[in-house]
Amino acid sequence: MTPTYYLLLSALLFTIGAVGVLVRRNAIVVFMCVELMLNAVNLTLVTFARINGTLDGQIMAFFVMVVAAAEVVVGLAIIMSIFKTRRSASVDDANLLKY
Amino acid sequence: MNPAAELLVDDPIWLILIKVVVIFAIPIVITILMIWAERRIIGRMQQRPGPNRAGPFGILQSLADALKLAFKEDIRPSMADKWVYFLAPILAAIPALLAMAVIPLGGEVTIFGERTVLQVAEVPAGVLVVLACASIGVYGILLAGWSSGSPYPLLGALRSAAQVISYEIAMGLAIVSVVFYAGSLSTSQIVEAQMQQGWFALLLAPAFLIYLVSMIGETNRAPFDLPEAESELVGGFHTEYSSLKFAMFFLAEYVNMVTVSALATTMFLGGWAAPWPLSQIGDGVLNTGWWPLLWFALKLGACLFLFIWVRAALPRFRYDQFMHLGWKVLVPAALGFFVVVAVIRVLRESEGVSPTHIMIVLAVLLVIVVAISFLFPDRAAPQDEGPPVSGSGYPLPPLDLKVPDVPVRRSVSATSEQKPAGIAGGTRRGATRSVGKADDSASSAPASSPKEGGDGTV
Amino acid sequence: MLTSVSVLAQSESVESYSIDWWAISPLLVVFLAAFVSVLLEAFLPRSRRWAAQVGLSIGTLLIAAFAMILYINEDLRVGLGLSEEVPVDPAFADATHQVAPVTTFNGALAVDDPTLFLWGTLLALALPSFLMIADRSVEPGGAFVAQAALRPGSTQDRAQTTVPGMQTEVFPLALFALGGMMAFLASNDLLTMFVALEVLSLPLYLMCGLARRRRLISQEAAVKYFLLGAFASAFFLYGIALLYGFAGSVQLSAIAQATAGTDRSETLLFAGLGLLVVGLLFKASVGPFHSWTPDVYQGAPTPVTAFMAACTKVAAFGAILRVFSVAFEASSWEWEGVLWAVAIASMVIGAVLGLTQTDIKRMVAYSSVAHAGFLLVGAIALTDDGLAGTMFYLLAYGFTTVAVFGVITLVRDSDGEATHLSKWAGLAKRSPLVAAVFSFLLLALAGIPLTSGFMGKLAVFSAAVADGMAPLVVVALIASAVAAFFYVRVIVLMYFSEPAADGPTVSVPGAFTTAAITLGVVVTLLLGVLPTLALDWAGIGGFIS
Amino acid sequence: MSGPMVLLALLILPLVGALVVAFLRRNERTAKLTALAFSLVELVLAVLAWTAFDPSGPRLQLTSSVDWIPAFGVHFSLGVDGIALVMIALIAVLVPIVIGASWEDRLPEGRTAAGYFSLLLVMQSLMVGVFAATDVLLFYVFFEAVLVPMYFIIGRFGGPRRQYAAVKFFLYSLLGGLIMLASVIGVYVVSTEELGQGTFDWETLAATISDAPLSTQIWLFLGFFIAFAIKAPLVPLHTWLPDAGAEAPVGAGVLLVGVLDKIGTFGFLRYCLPLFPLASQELAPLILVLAVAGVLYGSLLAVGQSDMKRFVAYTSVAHFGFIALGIFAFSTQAQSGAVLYMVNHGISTGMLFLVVGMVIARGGSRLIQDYGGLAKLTPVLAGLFLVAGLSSLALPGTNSFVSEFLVLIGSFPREPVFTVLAAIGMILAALYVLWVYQRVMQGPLRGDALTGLAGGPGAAIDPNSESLLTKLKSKVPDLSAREIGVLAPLVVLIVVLGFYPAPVLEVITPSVEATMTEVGLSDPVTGAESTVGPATGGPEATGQEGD
Amino acid sequence: MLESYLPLVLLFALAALFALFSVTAAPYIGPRRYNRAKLDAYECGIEPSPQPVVGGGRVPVKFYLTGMLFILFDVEVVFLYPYAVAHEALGVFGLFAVGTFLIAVTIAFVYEWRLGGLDWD
Repeated sequence: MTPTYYLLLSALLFTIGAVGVLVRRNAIVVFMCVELMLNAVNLTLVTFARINGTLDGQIMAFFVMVVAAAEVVVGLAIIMSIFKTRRSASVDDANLLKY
Repeated sequence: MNPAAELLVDDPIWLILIKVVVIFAIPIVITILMIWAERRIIGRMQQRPGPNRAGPFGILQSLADALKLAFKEDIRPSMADKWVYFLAPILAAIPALLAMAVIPLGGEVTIFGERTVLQVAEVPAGVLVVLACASIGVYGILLAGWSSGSPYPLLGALRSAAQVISYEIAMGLAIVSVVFYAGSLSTSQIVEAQMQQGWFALLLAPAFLIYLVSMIGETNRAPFDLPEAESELVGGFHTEYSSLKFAMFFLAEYVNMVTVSALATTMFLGGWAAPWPLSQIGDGVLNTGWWPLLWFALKLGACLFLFIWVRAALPRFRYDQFMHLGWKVLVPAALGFFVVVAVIRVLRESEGVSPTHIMIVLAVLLVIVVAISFLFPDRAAPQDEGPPVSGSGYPLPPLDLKVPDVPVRRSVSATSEQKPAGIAGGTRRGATRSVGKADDSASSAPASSPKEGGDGTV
Repeated sequence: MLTSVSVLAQSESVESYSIDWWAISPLLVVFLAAFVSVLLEAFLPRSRRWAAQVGLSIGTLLIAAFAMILYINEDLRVGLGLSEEVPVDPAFADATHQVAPVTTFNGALAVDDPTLFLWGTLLALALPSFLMIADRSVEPGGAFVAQAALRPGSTQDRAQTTVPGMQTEVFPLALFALGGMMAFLASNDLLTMFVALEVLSLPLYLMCGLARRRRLISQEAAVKYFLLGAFASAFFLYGIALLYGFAGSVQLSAIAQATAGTDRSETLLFAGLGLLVVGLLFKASVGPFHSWTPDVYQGAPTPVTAFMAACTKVAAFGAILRVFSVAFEASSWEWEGVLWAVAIASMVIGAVLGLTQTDIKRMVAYSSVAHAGFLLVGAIALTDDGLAGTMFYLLAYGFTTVAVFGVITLVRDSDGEATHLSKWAGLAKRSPLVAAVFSFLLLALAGIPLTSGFMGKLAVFSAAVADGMAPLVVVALIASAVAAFFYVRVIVLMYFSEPAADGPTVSVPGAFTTAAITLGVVVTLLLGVLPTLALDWAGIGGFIS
Repeated sequence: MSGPMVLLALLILPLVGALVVAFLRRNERTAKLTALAFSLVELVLAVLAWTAFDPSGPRLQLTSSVDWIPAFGVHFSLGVDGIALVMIALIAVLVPIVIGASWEDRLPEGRTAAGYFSLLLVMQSLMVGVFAATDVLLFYVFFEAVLVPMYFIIGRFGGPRRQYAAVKFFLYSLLGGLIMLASVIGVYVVSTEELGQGTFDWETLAATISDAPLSTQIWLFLGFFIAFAIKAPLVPLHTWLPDAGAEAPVGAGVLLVGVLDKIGTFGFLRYCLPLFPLASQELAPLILVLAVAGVLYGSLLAVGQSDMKRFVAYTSVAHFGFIALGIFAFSTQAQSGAVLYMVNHGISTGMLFLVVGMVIARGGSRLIQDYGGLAKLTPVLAGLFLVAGLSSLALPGTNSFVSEFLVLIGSFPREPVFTVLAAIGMILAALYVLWVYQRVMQGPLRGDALTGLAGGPGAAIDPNSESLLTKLKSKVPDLSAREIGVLAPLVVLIVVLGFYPAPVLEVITPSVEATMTEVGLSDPVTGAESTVGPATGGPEATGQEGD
Repeated sequence: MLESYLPLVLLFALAALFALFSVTAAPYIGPRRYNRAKLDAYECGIEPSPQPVVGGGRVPVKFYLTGMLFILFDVEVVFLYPYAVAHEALGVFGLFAVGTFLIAVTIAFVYEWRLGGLDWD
């Protein structure tokens, strides 16, 4: 099982996440897609750490986890606050700001 | 790579399979015994016989209950989310059963001429595996409540999820100091460490106490069994479940008890090692061969007995008290204890080097901060200015419910009015819990569906 | 994991960390203050928080600046007996460097001349921004909501537009953001850069949602900013991962060496570089990655907008400069073309879409996109002049834009700021002074001589031309001519057209906002007439790798 | 007062004046008087500068320089050659006249004369700066900065369509300026490559850039040229001038047409030719085409105009054609003529503008057909109108004649075709000037403006009825003492320069010859003295002008 | 390294089979006498509340708050484990670093506490 497969998998996950962000409309779902992207990156990092035989990748994965957690907290807070006011978390409903 | 792992890697596949099956069976058997034991013991504590019909001492009672449960009607409420509702019990059961795998039940033995250790899997991060399983179990609970499509389960699920994760923090922090002393995350290494340094239960007594409390909270057991708080939430997250689906949750709950007890044994009570005076006999002959299994079983039993004992002894907490305990007592205490341990330990290792004072200042600072936070009243800063903030905006059930004292003269009629509700509550408790929480009366009640619980009378 | 960490412990000589405390003292001061202000939030009664927080924030800026001066000026430090005499590194004994550039925290942070300059810029820009954030005179109780938890539109919410209190959490948030920015542009490896990026972003996300008026728009801005920002940082992160795979390390210098060598996979390099740059450009609100800018600028409370517009740009471009010139100089000829396109796109988008705006904050937002394009022109000229020019431009632009938003806070009508352009008609009649100040600032943005804007453009463009990017510069100049149109349009509105009957009132600013605007205007003028000082400082030295 | 100080004073004084006046907005009268006083002092200073200037001296005199932005080698350096000197003098002369002329302008409501005059003074200072700067970047700074006050003057004090005009003017000039900025930077970069250390100093650059390769020169040249061509409206970049000129208040209009546009032609002489000799020779034909086109097109449109202010604007488009022709014909006479033309055009067209303004002030309409037979009512005005008109059609004996003659004579040997074509412009000039005069001043009283004043409907009036005359005489007064006093100096100048241009020429010629040598061409006609005697300051000036 | 996880995989398979079997089997071995009342959501006998809880159901903010707190502290713990394992190697510096980290977390915790984030009304 060569590490390349892990890279491919993570790339795939990342793409799925990215596409999800672009096509999904529910803020929470979009947000989860972002998290998916972050975790895909984690996979990449760890794989590269294995390939390069260094540990930085794994350490970085830790940091990414922290950051992801912090992002979850902030993001949920914001999304909840807007959800509270307008019963829907759909990005389309957030349309007060227009060009 | 520690010796246990070395021995384990060259296990032949048949041995692995045997071990797997055994380790799968053990918790289930223990569960069945545990239920019976629990009912008996509590019965005794409450001056009543407890189940004593089925088999000698009614030892087959819970087996019978289990069988009966299998033949109950399986209901999926119309508002439920089909697949999640179906998946939740599985999600709850699997991790529970998985966790035991990393617990070392004993030292090195020879099975059919194959040298190995009484442990299914030795992974570098064994402790984390247990914790991971515990947290994955939360998904089962949460999804069960959510998918039931009914308010009580949802609220119950939220509560139990909240409580599990809250106590997981404290538990994790308690474990950290153990890991700090053992210098390893592998369960067998921790046992080894205890054989050198002595039981961590004594060495790290505060951590042990914190662990015990959070262990009970983690498994939603009395006095922390708020999710199933009958009087408030009916059956909690599995209100809508019945039959084998319900059995899965039930099993998961008890297996979790077994697991956390086993973890407690492993991490604080010296694992499979013989207790102190015995360990000296014949320079540790009792730590070899199949003996350890016995010690392990004893210690495990002790932990499980604690569960029962506490349940019988203590009244249920109020939810806010419970959270208060978890977040404002256990977590800070565990954190502070870890800091103290760390500072002392490192100080001891690095013989009084220059930055010592830095660390002391640091620790002091931390302690001060924590202390300050204790000094201040636990209420939020008074909302003197600014408009009043309503709560979460969700109709929480009043937590400090005071039953209005009824006028003396019409008391009879009053009680008669209140009775149906009371009975409904009581028997419904029996209904879902007919597999035998405390009251025997309900054990005979048809435990099929919640709806029938109402008229399942004594 | 167990094995990994213990191996790490043995592999790296952990004990051999030596931290140059003086070098990072400004950073430490800011972060320390952030923590302290969190504690203030926790322990002070609501009534006393505002004063304490303001004092703390402003004081922090001053102390941090002083710490930096102490670091730069060793003699002073020794003179004050704060540190003993240290032998001057002969390599940097010459006058060109104020202090020897150092990397500390095991090479995680690089404190060199650009870092110092940009730190100074950040602190200087943070001062007016904080003053505006703290101001409670223009909007009674400050521009921030009293209880962010209240649901907009609810009775309590309507009640709270009048109550004096404000959500003082803004101050710790702002301090954290500032610290993140400082760390961001100083970070010498990509991991630190990423963490710093988040540290500066997350507080900003929250601050965007705290407006006292028009809370729906504000919250919406916060959500958009957050979602897009998280998206961008994910890209940034994936870029880091790929570069790590390419170079086997995230140290910028290591990446530079790797790019110099040819034996590695180009795909990883360019994929990684691309994703990384996307993340960076997003933060700098450049070109096609600007989509969040107008919404967020419009929705966020104006002081926060000022803070973002000025400081975030500084931080982002500081990082861009560092990454390009330290890590990817060797491969510059491969990506420069793309960045040309990006710069052009940015300038065109900013200038053209700016024409169509009817909301003044959106207009400024688009102008900031255009300016980001100009900055990028300087940034891709990987010469010392380019570096100096870009940094000077950042300084100049920052002060101007802060002052612009400061003026915007003043023009109000019954429901908060009157940001619609039509409301600004004939402002000169209502208050000639504000109109004059604002048109001066607009002219500065347009780059008319004798304003800092012109000097910035001159510095950047001359560097670009010297680096053989004449066509790009011509495009830039035409773009700025187009952009000038909408600045001029506002001036026309204010001066030449008759005021509307129900026009906005120009509220008299309190000391804070006045100070902020004055500072901005004075600096804009000063840098326009006597840019020498700043230019020389910016030109002292380059990055260390 | 030492030379450099004079220039600095010329630069600073109006600014101070502007500040003072701006603060005096409370009471109009003192404000106006202060403004006038300051402008007169400025005039005195200009005279001082003139006397301090030695025609036989080095090319740039009264120089002074301090470091401004060492990082870019920018100096705040001032200095004048003959051309710049006469332009500054022209400014100094015109501004007080303009102030006097707009003494009683009817400004749009809510605008104060104080604001107007202070802006005028600011503009004066900046224009002085433009001509006095010897550092390219400094020049550019003034060049751009002078837009701002003019923009505000047009936009705030102008006619009905002032917004449109102001924005158009601003954007045209700004675009040109930015293109020029590209070239300025380019020049800087080239100098960096040539000298190692970049500089903006004009003399150094003139020495450096002129040997740059042709292609480089052409690009840089175009940058400058476009900017200047917009300023000195060459067809087809002239379209902003009629609007701006028509909408601007009369006084500002005078400065706009009389001085501001000269910046363009001045730029040709000062920057395009010396810095990029090769390019300018290369592109000369093209420019000449534009110039001649300008002459004819301007004249024709002037003939067709119905709006008097636009009419004046178009005449100056034509005149600028002549100037450009003179400059790019590359002969000493032609260029001296061109420079002289710049001065004269400032004077005559300025006067024409003022007179037209006075007519409009009386009739309240800018349209030609609204007037007629005005001479009957206001003989003096009519007379002065005629003088101004004749001067601008270059009647022998008026100042313009000398310059136009010089231009044509000088450019004929090199560019016969263009010269002849341009000569047609002279005839057209006679046509449009006289025709307008005839329509407005001569003939029976008619035109809505007047009859409107008279109160009766236009057709029903008997042209020769004494009643109408008497009625109108009260309504349409002849020139007041102030107006005559304003116009008098201009008339004097027209006549004096018409017969005795020598003093100006002898200041101009050396610089022009220097320019020629920098371009590296010699006069086709040998001996500059063949036409104009006084122009023989030349050889030694050229001798000293070793570059 | 990875093969030491093999038993875990096997056990997982076993457990999954068991759970899956019993859950799927349940409907078939039990009786099936459904009626509307049974299939309703159980609310102590009263009519089920009209708005379906699944999906659009709103839950008290406190639970979100707890969830966020959990995430933060779990991450904290995650950082403590590696340190706990490797503290000998990391020595004083490690302690110092972890101390800084803990102080940061504690400050946040105190803030949360003081603002009543940990109170259940």
